[in-house]
Amino acid sequence: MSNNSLNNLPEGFKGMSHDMGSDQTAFKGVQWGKVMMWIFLLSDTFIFSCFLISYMKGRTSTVVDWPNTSEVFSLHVGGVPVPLLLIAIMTFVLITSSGTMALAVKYGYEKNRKMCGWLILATAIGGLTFVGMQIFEWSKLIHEGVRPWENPFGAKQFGSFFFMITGFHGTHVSIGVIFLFIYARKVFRGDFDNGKRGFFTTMKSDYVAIEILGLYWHFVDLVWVFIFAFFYLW
Amino acid sequence: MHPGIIFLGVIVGSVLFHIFTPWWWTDIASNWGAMDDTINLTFWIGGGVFILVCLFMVYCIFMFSYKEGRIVEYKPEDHKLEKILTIATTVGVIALLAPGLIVYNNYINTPKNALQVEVNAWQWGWQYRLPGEDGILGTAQVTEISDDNPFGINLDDPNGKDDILIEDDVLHLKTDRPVKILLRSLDVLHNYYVPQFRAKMDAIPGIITYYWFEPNKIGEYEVLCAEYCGIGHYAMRAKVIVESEGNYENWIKEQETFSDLIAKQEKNKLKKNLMAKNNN
Amino acid sequence: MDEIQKKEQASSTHKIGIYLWIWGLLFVLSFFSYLVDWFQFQGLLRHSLILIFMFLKAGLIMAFFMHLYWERYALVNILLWPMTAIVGFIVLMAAEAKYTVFTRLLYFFIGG
Amino acid sequence: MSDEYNQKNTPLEAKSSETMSGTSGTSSKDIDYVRPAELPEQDLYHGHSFITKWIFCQDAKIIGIQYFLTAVFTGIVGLVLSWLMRLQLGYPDLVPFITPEHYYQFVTMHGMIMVVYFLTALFLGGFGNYLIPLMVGARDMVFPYVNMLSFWMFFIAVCVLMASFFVPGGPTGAGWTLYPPQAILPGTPGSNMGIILMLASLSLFVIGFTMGGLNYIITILQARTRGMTLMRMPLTIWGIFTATALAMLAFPALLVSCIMMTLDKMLETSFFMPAILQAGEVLDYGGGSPVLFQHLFWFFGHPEVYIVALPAFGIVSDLISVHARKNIFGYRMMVWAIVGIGGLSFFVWAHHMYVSGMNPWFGFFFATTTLIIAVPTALKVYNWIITLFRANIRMNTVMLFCLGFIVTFVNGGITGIFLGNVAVDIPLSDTYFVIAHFHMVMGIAPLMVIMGAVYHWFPLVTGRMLSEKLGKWHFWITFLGAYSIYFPMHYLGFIGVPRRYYEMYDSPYVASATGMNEFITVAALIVGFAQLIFIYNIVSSLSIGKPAGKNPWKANSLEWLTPEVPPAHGNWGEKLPVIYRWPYDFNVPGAKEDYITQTTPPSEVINAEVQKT
Repeated sequence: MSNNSLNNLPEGFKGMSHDMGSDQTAFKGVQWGKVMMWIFLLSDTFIFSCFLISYMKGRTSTVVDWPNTSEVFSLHVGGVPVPLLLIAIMTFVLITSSGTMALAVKYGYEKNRKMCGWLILATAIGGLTFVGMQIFEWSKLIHEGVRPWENPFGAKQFGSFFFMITGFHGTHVSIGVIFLFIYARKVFRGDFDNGKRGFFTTMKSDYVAIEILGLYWHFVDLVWVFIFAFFYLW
Repeated sequence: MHPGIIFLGVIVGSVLFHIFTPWWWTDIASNWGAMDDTINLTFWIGGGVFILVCLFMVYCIFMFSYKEGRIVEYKPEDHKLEKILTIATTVGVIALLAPGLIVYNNYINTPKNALQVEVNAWQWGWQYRLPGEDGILGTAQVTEISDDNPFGINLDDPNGKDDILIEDDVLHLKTDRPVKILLRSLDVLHNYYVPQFRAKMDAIPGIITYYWFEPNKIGEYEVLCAEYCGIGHYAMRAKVIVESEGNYENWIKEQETFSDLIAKQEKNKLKKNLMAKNNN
Repeated sequence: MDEIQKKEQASSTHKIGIYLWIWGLLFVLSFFSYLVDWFQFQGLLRHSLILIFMFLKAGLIMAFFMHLYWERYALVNILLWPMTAIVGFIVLMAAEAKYTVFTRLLYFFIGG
Repeated sequence: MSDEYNQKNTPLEAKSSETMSGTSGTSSKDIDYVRPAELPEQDLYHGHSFITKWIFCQDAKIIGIQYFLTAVFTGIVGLVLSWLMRLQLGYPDLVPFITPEHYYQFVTMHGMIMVVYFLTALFLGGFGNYLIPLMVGARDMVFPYVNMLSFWMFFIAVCVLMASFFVPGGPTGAGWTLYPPQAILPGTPGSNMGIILMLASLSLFVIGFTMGGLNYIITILQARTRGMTLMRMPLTIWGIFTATALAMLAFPALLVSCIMMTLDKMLETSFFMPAILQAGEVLDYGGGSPVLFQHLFWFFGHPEVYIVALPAFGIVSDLISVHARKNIFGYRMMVWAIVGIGGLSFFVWAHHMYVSGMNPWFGFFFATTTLIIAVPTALKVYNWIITLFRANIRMNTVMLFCLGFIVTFVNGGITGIFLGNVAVDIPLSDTYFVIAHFHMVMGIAPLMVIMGAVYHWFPLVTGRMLSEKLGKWHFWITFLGAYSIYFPMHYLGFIGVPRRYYEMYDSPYVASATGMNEFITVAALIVGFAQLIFIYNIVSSLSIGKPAGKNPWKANSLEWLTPEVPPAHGNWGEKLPVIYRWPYDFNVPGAKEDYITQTTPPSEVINAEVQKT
């Protein structure tokens, strides 16, 4: 199926009008799976936006003081409270894993099986660390008396939004970790090199799957950037 | 029978129904005649469009029913016609929108001399609170409500002491004096709605909502709850009596203020204590 | 299919340097946003700094890690234009929240 | 909407320039040139056993039929519920078991079933699955496996919904809008298991729909056949595409509000719950905001209205064009109107909340945006009737349903202008006027389209025609009956009868409406029973219907041009079709026949004066 119809396409907005006016595909050279992940992430963006908008509404309109996150989320290091220390480390870990994922995608496309596999594994471990620290943070707060329905620091909604939003994000991370492990195994087994058919979907495997997984993982990181800014720092 | 005839019948029937309908607005009893006017305006413009569009459709199906070999126009686009239709529609829409926005602007800006009435709504009933001589309602909270303080007035708010409490679902109003209805719900959503006054607004727990109107016709009106509020929604009624100034003053004099209520309760308590002492 | 894959590879395998650069930038920006809290900036300064660092980070992740910078405009636009709905929602909800807290304070606490 | 911007620069003429630059060859070859395929043939899974062929099937056509049947089943449940409601309203105390609790449960379930589980699932899941691959020339949806999961997720959602009828306390009676606080407080029927199951079912629906929606969007964007540009797609596809895009962006708000309300119910969080005093006791809630739920709900809810309406707009355009034997007038404007309505629908939601106690200044903004939406909608109506002008109209059942749609839609659209204009809405909101309006515009009008579409595409799906005679009876009873239900109902709203009243004959000014209520109830029963004609027609035509043969309506669009009728799995046999034109070339001057199919190359109709490519 060789053709040169995808070379020499116009770029920029001209390219956009060309692509939209052309037949067969609107996104030239973008695989179905990748478009699917993008559109899904768009939909997911709306979910997280709705969560954060609700949080904004809830926090602004409550007349009870909002707890000082900088104190609530501080850790004591040698007796000195360091504000947001754990959150900073979590951010660090997630960005690290995002970086390794980006490199994994790169090596995947270069068909560097070993590098790709190890980097995915590193990403998965980063994700697992993140989830672990989140569990630690949750148990610490629960220990201090924060519940979804009440907390000792101020507005009731603080606990509700905290557990709901970080919980929903944590679920995303956990699902990502599961898939990362599955894909690491697939890469090491060589599924993407020989196009093994999927167990459920019976469709052929391809290295583009790594990029799709990468998109999801970066999105999880992206969401954390917003949660970090709005929930912890604001 | 040609289907066009039946469609024509539907259109003519709709118009006739509209002309001869026995069901129409209740007589207006407030200052919101402008709302009725905008509705009538919308009716004329909208109804006209409905009739024109449908008549054109009926004309088409009469004239162009299937006939083998009929010459059919082939004109995919007609920019001029499309432009004319767009502009005409836009003009029509502006004509409908502009008066609506003006009326709405009046609706949300309460006149300065409006009499405040706080309506308390709960599942499933109403009660009212009016400001006393100072003309200011005291602040109140749902969490303060108790048997001694049925309206939850904040005890340390001096404005609340002379508030007039009406633990009954009949509200009296003066004619020709704007009323600002402040809606407070104790549990779920409600809506204080008198069809003759046209105005309405939901009562929402957690915030205070408002609307205003000026009753201008003496009489008794039925209040309906217009926002679904549970099983008893359909039975959640009350009454508004619009009366002349004199009658209104007489009525309001008979009502109890918050400080009266406190005094009465103190007295009861004293009595109880005394009785308890005597018994000992 | 080969052609497509080649094309895809051309747009997806970039020099490792660019990833490391972005990675480093993300760490630096995260550190800066952490410093905003460390120095306890308040008010407008705090909020604008938080927003600036947030959008810079988000932009870098989307543009380079998610390869949006190299995608064709058709895809980029399809993804970014729906955000106007979110922006509208945010603006209106901010106004709504302000109104809610205003009526609560006025009628529950302050009065007058 | 996203594509609004993109499409702006899409002149149809772009094709011709590409054609020129495409190849070098003889001139006769030049005019038939179409770009070569970009993508390899789709890899399909062919089921072998009964289970993989008919139940866990990956063929979009079968999935479409599964969606259709499930949705119709829930629709029938909704219909029966509406009878019970009408019986109570028309003849109170006639049916003893309808207590207020039950009445409100019927209202709620009827509304939710009809809007979400019936209309949305039917248009997008049913028609979308069946028609998208056929109309854009794909072999199947792009992710058949995910598509199958989508249906089964929907099926589970329906099961959970139906299960709520049988739990203690019964289904929720909170009204289909599920407004808190009452939805989760004891004053409302079904406030325990009922509401939880409802929220769970909605969440499952959203998840299932997302899976399907990804398929629809990506099939339309990325799996079209050669020559099929976006501007050559039938309007059906445009409608379904835009509706799906709206759904992908609007359902998240529903999911979020469902999650938050579930937490409010089960963990006693206070997202939507302020301090509440119920039965003399202050509950453990505080500080939440019920209006937030309404905003989230309507941020979903208004696009939802268009999720139902846009596919109907698209389908009816195609039906009118085929049966009027004339091209649809102003195709490009129709497309722009669909996309524009879709984009604007995210900025109008709070017109459902004019009297909800939100920030009063919002009224200005939302009244303006709402009335702006009236312009593209009105243009669509004009284009439909202009299409009928100087056409050659077949007066068959399909066309009758289209005409019925136009009448009811124009009626409902104009009452929509009443309700969108904030000052007019204030006296009318929460009255029967609202009920009449939305039943006319998103109940009856889309239903007319669905029925018309069934008469239109039944020959394709089964290979047999439906009976015209029964069809006409069905149409007239349904149309006249439904119109006489909802047209007078507006006037109940003018008197000021509030909606969701179990009974209200003790009010003096409502007593006059007794007769009308009885009339409406009788009409509703008749219309409901008339659907038996429809069902009988479908069932009997399956075996005794006239064999349809290929392309019985002489339509142009791709779904009629499959090698086998009904189309087999994979749709196109050996070779994918190649498209040369839009689907509306009817009665082109100079052409031999009164239609030119999309696959007819220009060299075969060299004399036809085709104006568009």
